[in-house]
This record gives sequence, structure tokens and C-alpha cells, in this order.
Amino acid sequence: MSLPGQLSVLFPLASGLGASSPLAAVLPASDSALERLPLTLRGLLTGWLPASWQWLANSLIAIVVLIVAFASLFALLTLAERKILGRVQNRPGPNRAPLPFLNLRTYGLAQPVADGVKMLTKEDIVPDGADRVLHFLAPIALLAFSILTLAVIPYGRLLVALDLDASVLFFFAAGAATELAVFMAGWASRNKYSLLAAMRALAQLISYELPLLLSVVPVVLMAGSLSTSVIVERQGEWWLGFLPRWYVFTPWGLAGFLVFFVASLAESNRSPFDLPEAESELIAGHLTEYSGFKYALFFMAEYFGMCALCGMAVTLFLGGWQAPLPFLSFIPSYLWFAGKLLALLGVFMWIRASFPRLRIDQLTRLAWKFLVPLALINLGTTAFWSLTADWAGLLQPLRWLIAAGLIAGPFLLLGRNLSKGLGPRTYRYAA
Amino acid sequence: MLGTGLLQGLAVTAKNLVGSFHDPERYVTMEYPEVKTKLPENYRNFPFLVHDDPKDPLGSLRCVACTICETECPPQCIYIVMDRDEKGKALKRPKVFDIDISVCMSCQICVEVCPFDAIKMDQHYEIAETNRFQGLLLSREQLSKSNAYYHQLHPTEAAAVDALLAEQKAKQAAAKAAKAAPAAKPPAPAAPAANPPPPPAPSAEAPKPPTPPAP
Amino acid sequence: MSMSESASTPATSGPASQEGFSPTQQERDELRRHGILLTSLEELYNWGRSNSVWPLNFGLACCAIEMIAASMARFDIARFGSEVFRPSPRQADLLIVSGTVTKKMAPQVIRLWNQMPEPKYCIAMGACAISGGPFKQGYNVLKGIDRYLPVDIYIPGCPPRPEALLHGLMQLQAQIRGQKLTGPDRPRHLRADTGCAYPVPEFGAHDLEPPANPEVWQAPSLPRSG
Amino acid sequence: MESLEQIRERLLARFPDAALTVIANPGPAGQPSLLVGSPHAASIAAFLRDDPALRLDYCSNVTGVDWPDREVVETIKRTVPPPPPAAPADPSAPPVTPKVIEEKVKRHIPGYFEVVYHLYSMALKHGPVILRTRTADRTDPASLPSLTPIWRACEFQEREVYDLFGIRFTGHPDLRRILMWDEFKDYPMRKDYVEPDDYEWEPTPHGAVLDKARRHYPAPPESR
Amino acid sequence: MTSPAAPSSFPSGLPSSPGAHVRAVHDDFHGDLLEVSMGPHHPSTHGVFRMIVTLDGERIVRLKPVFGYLHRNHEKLGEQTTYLASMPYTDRLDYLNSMTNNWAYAIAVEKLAGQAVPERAEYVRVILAELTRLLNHTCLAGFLLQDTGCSGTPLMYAFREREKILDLFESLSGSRMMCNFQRFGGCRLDPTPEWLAAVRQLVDGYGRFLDEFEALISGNEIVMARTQGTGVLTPALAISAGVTGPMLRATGVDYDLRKVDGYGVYPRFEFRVPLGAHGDTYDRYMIRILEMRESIQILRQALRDLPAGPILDPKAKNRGFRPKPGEAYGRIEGPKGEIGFYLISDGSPNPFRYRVRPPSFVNLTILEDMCLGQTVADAVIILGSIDIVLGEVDR
Repeated sequence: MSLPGQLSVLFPLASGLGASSPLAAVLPASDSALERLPLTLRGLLTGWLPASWQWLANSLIAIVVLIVAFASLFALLTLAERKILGRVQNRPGPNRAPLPFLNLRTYGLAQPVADGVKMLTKEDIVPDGADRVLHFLAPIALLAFSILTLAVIPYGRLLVALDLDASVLFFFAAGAATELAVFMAGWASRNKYSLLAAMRALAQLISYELPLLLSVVPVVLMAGSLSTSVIVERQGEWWLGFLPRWYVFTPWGLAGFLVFFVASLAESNRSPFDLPEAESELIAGHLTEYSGFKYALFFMAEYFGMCALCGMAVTLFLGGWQAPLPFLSFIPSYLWFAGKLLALLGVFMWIRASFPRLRIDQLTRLAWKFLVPLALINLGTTAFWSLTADWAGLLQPLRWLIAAGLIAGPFLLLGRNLSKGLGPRTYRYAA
Repeated sequence: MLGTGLLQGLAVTAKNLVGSFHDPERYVTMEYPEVKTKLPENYRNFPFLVHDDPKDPLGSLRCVACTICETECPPQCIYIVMDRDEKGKALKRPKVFDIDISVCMSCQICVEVCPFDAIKMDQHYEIAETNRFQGLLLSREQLSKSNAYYHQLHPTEAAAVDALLAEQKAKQAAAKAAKAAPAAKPPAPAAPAANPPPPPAPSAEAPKPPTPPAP
Repeated sequence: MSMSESASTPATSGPASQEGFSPTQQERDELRRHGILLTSLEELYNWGRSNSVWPLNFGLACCAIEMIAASMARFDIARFGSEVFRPSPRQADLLIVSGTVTKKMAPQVIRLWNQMPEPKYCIAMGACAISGGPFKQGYNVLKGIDRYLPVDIYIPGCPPRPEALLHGLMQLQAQIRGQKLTGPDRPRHLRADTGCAYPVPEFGAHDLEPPANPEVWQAPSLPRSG
Repeated sequence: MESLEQIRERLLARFPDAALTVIANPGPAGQPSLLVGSPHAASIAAFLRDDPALRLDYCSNVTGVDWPDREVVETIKRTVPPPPPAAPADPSAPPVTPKVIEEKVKRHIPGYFEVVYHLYSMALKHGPVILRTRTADRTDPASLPSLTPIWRACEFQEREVYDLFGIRFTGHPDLRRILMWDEFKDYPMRKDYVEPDDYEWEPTPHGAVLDKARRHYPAPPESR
Repeated sequence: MTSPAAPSSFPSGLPSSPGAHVRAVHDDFHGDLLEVSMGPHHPSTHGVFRMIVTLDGERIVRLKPVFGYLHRNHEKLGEQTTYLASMPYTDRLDYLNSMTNNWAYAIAVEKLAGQAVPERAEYVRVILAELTRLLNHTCLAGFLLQDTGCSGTPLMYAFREREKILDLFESLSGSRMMCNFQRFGGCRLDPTPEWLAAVRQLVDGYGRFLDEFEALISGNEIVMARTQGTGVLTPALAISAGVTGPMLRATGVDYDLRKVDGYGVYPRFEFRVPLGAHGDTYDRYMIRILEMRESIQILRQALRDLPAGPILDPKAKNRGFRPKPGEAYGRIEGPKGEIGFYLISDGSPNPFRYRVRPPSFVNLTILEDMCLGQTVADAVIILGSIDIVLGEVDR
């Protein structure tokens, strides 16, 4: 097989899916033009190239599209976060930055652009005695790893930049490396707060990588594949003809999703697990010594990581790009994916607006004493679920009941153990 | 159960998020430059001097340059020089009346101690400046504001002050008339400082700071 | 100083006042004739800076409470894009000196200012920051932060209302919008001849040494006979 | 609670050689205080804290007072010995007992530093008992016993007194400057403290500031 | 996980004998220690406070507070100005609670001069003091939660309510924060019926706000995990260190000056004093919430019973005021603890000695004791729960 041919297996999206492509047959005939729009557009762009060049052009396009799409999503998300936070706090948030040259107010839509312009033009400071190389590399590494994780998420039917057989593994490998970049930043800054933040980041990484991975294992087990595309395909069936068979709608899937969600909050350093960047304790944590565009890169990478984890959660548990109801399938799959992604991101922001931060020992305790056992038990539950796949009729509710009990019992027990000694108090009054 | 408190908290924030779109209790922002707070009548920021005749803002200042406010001002931000004629006779009006609003602590003590109701508190607060030395030292010319302006800011208080001043004037006129009638002496100067007003009786509808005895 | 005249007038003129500070269409056309790219760049640069003024999360005294109040729901400084109170000076654009600067604190304030990356701005909020205010005659009170730092906007008041701070912020935005990239009156951070670090005074046996930075601080004399 | 006189009696019984004086308060507040000699201050304080009838377990306020040297013209009754240096003598308020022969005496009252402790009892909810300790004079290494070992509340307050008045507390665990910087040499709350002359733009000067302004301005011309 | 705490200056926390104050810290014992200087510019030091923290990992083995960054010579200025002119300066002591500062100072001067206060003024003072208490405790809860890492939401809700109280203060006294309202022998102005109605409305709505606020915070598992069991203060140490206010009552010691001294007209009101049992950060938070609920009760009663009459004693003299020689110590239960003023008069228009007994300064005495063995994150919230205002700490 020629090299382009090999790669075309690796890059289904990248290998021209135009009308001329032999793979075009993979697409169901029912697909609307809207569903095919991204592919059509790409065909228009690269169709004129010789076939041996198309894979390269296509992958380049995929990369550019990914980066541009997520960079603009990042801009919107910063604004959305500030707006949502504002609304929760009974205020409007940024709403008056006018468009440049026009002096037109657009409900603050120009705000991220203004921030970007300012960040780009801000002086870049490297502290005396800092490790200049690492200080420079840290934001770049962080961004690079975050973008890598974005590559394996299926954004729509056949819309995946890199469809590896082991894409789930790839995702977590690349995702874990981001913490390395945080540690680099903390170490290189020559600042005590940064160093503390770096140590926290490492502790957090070690603690939360495990529940994150363990919560994914059941999905892999049930789907029988490490490929994200296959996992999404497997969730594409319907119960009783109309209920989606997403993994989150099973007892083990729900538990897995919750563990994954909490762990991904921690992985993306979001509140209530934003310990490395604990504003009220460590000034700005590992970012303390970063100014200007390096800081913006960090910020961007953090949001990319958040998007990637939410995208993975959607892919693994929420049916990926599948429509929630059969008759809604006419809406293009990538829109469904975007909708679910944004909803999850919204929950991230909602949580940020509501909760205080945990302490580092509580954070690790939550991981080791609650999430990890729960994920392990969930693995057993999944095994039970898998073994009883042929239970039917009256046994079916029994199967649900047992599985739910297998999750809820340990949840209550572990939860009680975790919150031992804590609780609401009653107070006495002086006589 | 672990998590109920968290869910309760999420419910509160969600209620506020939704409420911010329809409930004015949960959307309290004032779009400042377009919408401004309705300042209460009592609001005080920096002092100004009241003049009675809009045509002659400097000549008709109520201030007689008695320097009570200057000495009582806690941060000492008032500077007064009394105007004198060529012979050095005091003219009972300020020649220099400067207030350094970069020092003023808006405490209103100058207003309280002024026996002539000459200095009152302004409510203008949009005074950000790029030059401290030229912008924030207010001179007599900048401080002088009309009685109508005073009425606009503090209507209740101003009405009471006007009534009081009118009463004093009437009393003074009566006293003068009484004096002038028996002995045809040359009339005493009509400036209010010659005859400091008695402490006003607390009036029911317009609570007023206690006026101390005249110097 | 020329800004103060152009900035002080439109502030009260109505809803469009916020934009009223930027060059008028006519002026803009005039400028464009001289160099379209440069003016457009300049405008974009100034627009970006002025709409994204991130203050340093730094409170000194009473005024800091009003500064916090300005960022709270009632006044919401976020509307101007300035609610991002960065705790690290590296990411901040604006130093709001909100309260009394004591002599013990002054070196730290100047150090913070030095740690901020250019372009950066300074607002002296409240009487104490401007001149020492009511505490001016105290032995440990610095008589105005402008003895050591270049202050862009002075907001009098004790403490200024949150609206007054917002007003000062708008003045600052207007000032930024009026800055030139080139020419003799270009801002400090675009000049090669201005140093980036301001000297930090040292604790002496009786007072700070030196008691003022003569490069920043030239007070006019106002003779009084008393 | 017992009166201060009763407390003094009991203290004298317990510490026979202690110097204890009840200092009257001529003002309307009328709250007298107990002047304690330095050598016994700590043991007396411990007694007051632990005595079951008093249990003054809470030291609310610690402060220094600087009494500068004074020249006082006093009208003194010949028969009565001069009163101990009480709380500020006022030249404008002579006692009105015309019977005894009086004479005007010019007296030099040497200044001293004083530390005042306001004690209360949280257990028995009474108080205050006001303790005072005094230095002999105002010469510089002024030193008084620290009561921090008795009441932890004195720790920072005594440091503050040391910082602002320059009174060294013997027995204080951590006597450093607290409000001013370490390099600072003066004691600013003393009455004879002279501020550093960091005069600047003074547009509205009065009094001392005006004097300072005059010193700094080149010969002030006519008022403007 | 806990490392042995370094010997504090007071090994048992309590002073026993002078020999106990050995400040030696055996650093070899802990191995490599990290010394972090938190402040004076730090987001959670509530101003310009500084803590030099020595860390073993994240555990605190030593914590030395550094003060004076806001030392603005309040006492010296107080001795250089007249009695009346010091009144606006007291606003700036604890700049969240100007009304109670005013009252404490007025009480001290009234004691010094033997000045009586009309009944109506006493009631108005109680109303204002309790409003201030609501304001302070609400803000404190907001700031405390901000320190634990909330993204501003509780603080915003707290300030939303604070603005309502500030509106009341502003419409009565003319200023949002620096009220300068009390005078020797009464208050400066008489509240109008409209103002009283507005207070009534606020008081009626405040309970609802507290309910919602508690729903957001009090039951939150993260808040409980962060605050329960951290920064424990024992009653004996609290008493010895002169800790007052809600902090003291959180340790279970019943000492509220409103009950003990019964100043003003407080004996006429029915209210309870909530007491904690653990003395930890959560107790300190909850005591304040409960105190607010009691304050609402006091406000209801005071508004109901407010008598008619003069607001300022007609004989009171504020300008040219020269009290007789003597001294007086006046104290009240401020929202942060006992705020007192110690005045010595020598018969001149200026006080001879003007001393402020700042509650938060004295309450900071036990900061190190509470923080030893805890983490940096805890130190931040312990400091937050002490409720300091630097204007008062450093004066």
C-alpha cells in the first residue's frame, strides 16, 4: 500500500471524501447536504489537487479548521463565562466594548477581541533568574498538548481529524502531558507561589488521572473498542425505537459519567479544583509570572483542555454526535455535538459560579477515597451489566435494580466516610 | 447524602441566573453613565459656597470670611483670606477662599459649624482630573454656587435655611428700626456678621445640624 | 494635559458619551489621509487597550471597599471589560491606588508598579492616594503617590463613589484612545528614553529616602501669606 | 466587685512591700486606677488574674501615655503635703477651699512614661480595674515590666507601645517594632516627636503646617 | 499527614511563665522549609496585611504577622485635633462600620464629659449599630467565601444587600461609608418617618436574603470541609488573648458587651447570644449568621419602640468642647468585637491622649496559634474568619 493510502486509513476525514472518493460510499445515503457540508467544502478546496497531495492538504485543513474553530470558541467562551458569571451574580457582564472603527456596541461581543489585542501588545516579562527556556516553552507545550487532544474527538459523523484505533489512549496520554507543562511553568518562573502551584498541579495530576481513566474503562469494555468513532457508533441505537442508548442512561454509565465529570473538572483545573491557580491563596499560581501573550496562551490552552475533556465526555457517555431522538436526526450531527459540548461547558461555568475551592489534601482524599473506589466498583457493575446482557422480560428491571444498587450503595457509604465529622450544626444560646 | 448541599447551592445560583432576566431584585445593575443614581437629599461630597445674587456670584457670597470652618476643618483643607480695603479694614467677605478637594474628607463639619449658612455640601462627584494641581484646588470662583442650586440639591434643608435667614433679616430690620427711631444714630453696618444670628430652633420638618454659638 | 479639556466636556452629554471621546469622523479622515495603515493600527491598538483595562487586585484602605463595590453587581465595572481584577501584577494594566499609601507601604506599591508590564496606567483613587488626604499630616503617610509614580487620573473623594471610579475609568479610556503611536507626545511606553523601572525608596531612620522621585514629581509652589 | 481601695488592701496584705497607689480620676467618669510599682507588677497582675473573687482574666486595652515635663503653678495648702502626681493637673481649676492659708508654688513635675492596662473579668463579667505602671523619668532606655506572660492580649499592644513610645518591656517574648519599619529610629507618639519635614504642595496651610510652608517657600510675596 | 507543629511562642498557646517564650524554631527538624511572604499585596489579606509564612510542604510551621502598612497615625492626629474633628476620623478606622466606631467614640467622650444622651438618640444609635452589624457580617461572609475560592458569587450577593443598607446610611447621613453621624450627646440628624419605613422594609426582607444565602453556603459540603475543624481556637486561649466579638463567642465564651455592659438601651431588647462549641472557622461563620438573625429581632423591637423627642441633647456642645481633666474608657460591642476609646483630657480642646482599642488588632494575636499545622489555604480562610480591617488594625 502506498503511503498516502495508508494515511488515508488513518485520516478518514483527511482522505478526500469528495464524490470521487471510494470512501464516499460509507456515508449513508440519507445524509442531507447540510450533514455533508464540511466535506463538500473541503472537497471544493482540495479536490483539484492530485490525489497523492490531497491527504496532506486535507490534514492541513483539518488542523487549521480545528485551531481556528476552537480559538474562536475560546474567545466566545471567555465572554460567555464572564456573562454567565455576571448573570448569576445579578449583573450583565461585559456589554459595552464597541466594535473597532465603528463605535457600535454589540453586547460585548468585541470584548474578547479587545482583550486579545491588548494581550498581544503587552510587554513580555521574564523574571530575573527564571529558566528562560522552560518559561518560554511551557505555554507552547501546554497549547500543543491541548490541541493534540482535540484531534481524536469525533465532531460529527466521520468528522474526526485523527481516527486512531486507540484514540482514547492517545487522548489521555496527550491530556496528561498538559500537567507537565503546568509544572514547567511553575518551576521555571522562580516564584514561590508558582512553585507551590506546580507541586499542587502534580499532586492533582496523579490523583485525578486514575479515576479519569478508570471511569473510561467501562465504556471501552462495553463498546469493545478504544476508538472514539466506534464508541459513538455503539451509542447510536434506540431503546424501544426512540430512547437513545447513550451510555449515560445506564447505571454504570451514569456513575462513570459523574466520576469522569468530576475528574475532568480537576484535570482542567476548573473550580472547585482550581488549586494550581488558586487566586485567593497563590496569587495566580503557575501563571503568576506570565504576562502578555504567554499568559493568553495559557488561558487559551486551559480552555482548549476544557473543551477537549467536555468533548470526550460527550463522546464517551452522551452519545457523541448522535441526536437524542430519532426524528431529530435531520439536524446535522456536528450541530448536535456542538450543542452537547456547549451545554457541558455551561455546566462547568455554572459550577464555577457556585462553589468554593477544595483544599489540596481534601482534593486528593476525594480522588483516592471516593472517586477511585467508586470507579473500580463501577467497573464491577459494568461487568455485571455485560454478563446479564441477555436478561429479558421481568429480569430486565431486576438487572437495573441490582446495577443501581451496586452503584448507589457504595456511593452512600463512601460519601458518608468522606464527609465524616462534617455536617450542619446546631447552636446553643447564652442563657 | 453527599452532594445535597452542593445541589442546593447550584439551585440558588440557577435561580439567580434565571432571575436576572426577569426579576429586578436579581438584576441590580445600573448602567452608570447613562443611568445615574438618584442621590438622596442628604448626600454630600464636597463643599460649595452659597451666593444669593446670580448676577454677582462673588459679591453676594454669604461667607463673611470668619474662618470658623477653616479652623474646624479636620483635615485643614480650607484656606481663607479676608478681603480688606486700602485702609486694612475688614470687608467681611473672602478675598481668597480655596478648598483643596484632594484633601477634603467630605465630613460636613464646615457646614455644621458655619453660623451663616454660607457653606453647603455639593453633590457633584464626576470630577476625575488628569492634573492634581490645577484641577483639584477649587477657588472661590469655582465654589460659588447660587441659592437656587442649593435648593435643587437639598430642597428641604434649603427651604428651612431661607426661612431662617428671612426671619433674621426681619429681626435685624426691626432692631435697626427700633434703634434708629429713638436716637438718630448712624445705621450699623448691615452685614450679617455684625449681628451673628442666634442658634436656630430645631424645626420639625427640616432637621438641621446644631448651629453652634457664634464666635 | 491637553486631554483634560477634550475629555471633560462630553462626559455628561448623554448615552453616546462613552464613544464621544474617540476622534470624530472628520478627524479620522484627516488622519487617514496621512497614513491609513498607521492610523488604523493606532486605532485598533488603542481600542484594544482601552476596552480591556484589567486592574490589579490591590486594595489599600477605605477606597478599596468602594473599588470592590464598583466591581459588584450594582455598578458592575465588568461592563467596561475591567472586572478581571488580576492578583498578579504581571497580568494587570491598571494600578488603582485605592487608599492611603503609608511610608511603610510606598516601596511595595512602587515595586508592584515596576512589576507591571507596559502599557500600564495608574489611577489615584481618593484623597489619600492623591495627597495623603485627611491623614496628610501624619508621620507615616505619604503625601500623594504621585511623588513616586506617574499618575494618569486623579479621582478626588473620601472615598469617591463607585460611580466616580467608573467615571475615572472612562476618562482613562478616553485618554488611551487619544494616544499617538508616533510623534513627540507618544505615551511613555513607546519612548526609548524612559526607563522601565522607577526607583524604589528605602526605609530611612526618620523618613523614606529619597522622599520623592524628582523625575516624576515637580510640585508647583503656591505662595501663601497666611 | 470590690472597690479599688479594697483591692489595694488585699494586695498589700499579699505583697506587703509593693508600691501601690490609687490614682483618682477627677473627671465625670470617676474611674480611679491603681498605680503599681514595677518590681511587683507581674506578680500583682498574676494575682489579679487568678484571685477567685476578681478573676480579671481579660486584659482589654493596653496603652502608653507620655507625660512630658511640666512647670505647674499650684496653689498649695500649707498643712497638706503635696498630692502625688495625679492625672493631669489643670492650672485653670484651682481647688476652692479658701479656709487654709494658701501659697503659690512653682513646681517642676518631671515627666514620665506610663502604661495603662484595662482589666475585665469575662468569667465574672465585671470590671474594669485599671492598672498603671510608670517609669521614673523620661530618659531614653525607658523600661517597664511586661504583662504579656499574664495576659496574651498584651503581646501586640505592648509591642505597639514599644514602637510608638519607646518603652521597653522586660519579659516580653518578641519585642520588635510593629507598626513602623525596623530601621525607624524615632518614637512618634511621644509628645516631643518631630516629624520628618517632607513638606510638599500645601495649598491650604494653617498653624504648624503654615510655618512649615513658610520655611519651604521662597519669601512669600503678597497674598494673591 | 500532619507534621509536628513548630513550637509557638506559647507552647500550650497560653502564657504560663516568662521562660516559656522561647522563639527558637528548629528548622533542621523539618528539613527544607519554604518561607513565603504573603502580602502586603495579596488578594486575601483584606488590605495590606502581611504574613511571613514558613511552610513544610503546604503545612505552616511558623507564621509571623507584619503590621503597619496602613498605619496612618490615627492616634497622633487625634491628639492634634479637637474632639469633634476626630469624629470623622473614626469613620476611617474600621471603614466598613463607621456607625459603630462613631458610637464608641461618642460614648467615650460622653463618659469623659458626663454628657447625657436623649432616649430617641439611643434608639437611633441601636438601629444604626445593628444595621452596621448586618452589613459587616454579611460582607464578612462574602469575603470569607471569596477566600475559600468562590468566584465572587457570595460576595456579590453580600454586596447587593450591603448596597441596600448603604442607601439607608446615605439617605440619613449623607455618605455611604463615612457617616460621621454621632455627636456627643446624640445624633447629628433626626431620621424621617420615610427613612424608618425604609429600614422596616429592609429588615423584613433581610431574613429571606439570609435564608437564600445560607442555602448557597451553610450546607455546602465544600464549605463545611474547608471550614469545619480548621483554625480551632480554645476558649482559654481566646480569653487570655483578649479575643472579643463573634470570634470569642464562637469558642463558647458568653461575653457580649451588649449584655454585659448593657450600654445604650440594649437592656430593653430581647435578644439571644449565639454560642459556638468548636471554635473553628465554620463556627465563626455561623455565629455571625445567627447574630444577624438576632440583630433583625433587635431592629424590629427598636423600630417598634422608637420614642419621640429630641435627637441631640440641647445642652450638648460639640464645637469649642473642653471636657474637664480626667480620663475615660468607653467601649461597645462592635461587629468585630470590643471597640473602645481611651481618652485623657487635660482640659484643652484636644484630647491629651487618644487611644483606640481596635478589636481586630487584638484578635490577630492568636493568628499564628490557629494557623500552625494548617495549610496555606487554611491560613487564608482563618485570617478571613477573624474579620480584620486594616484601617483598624494599623490605625
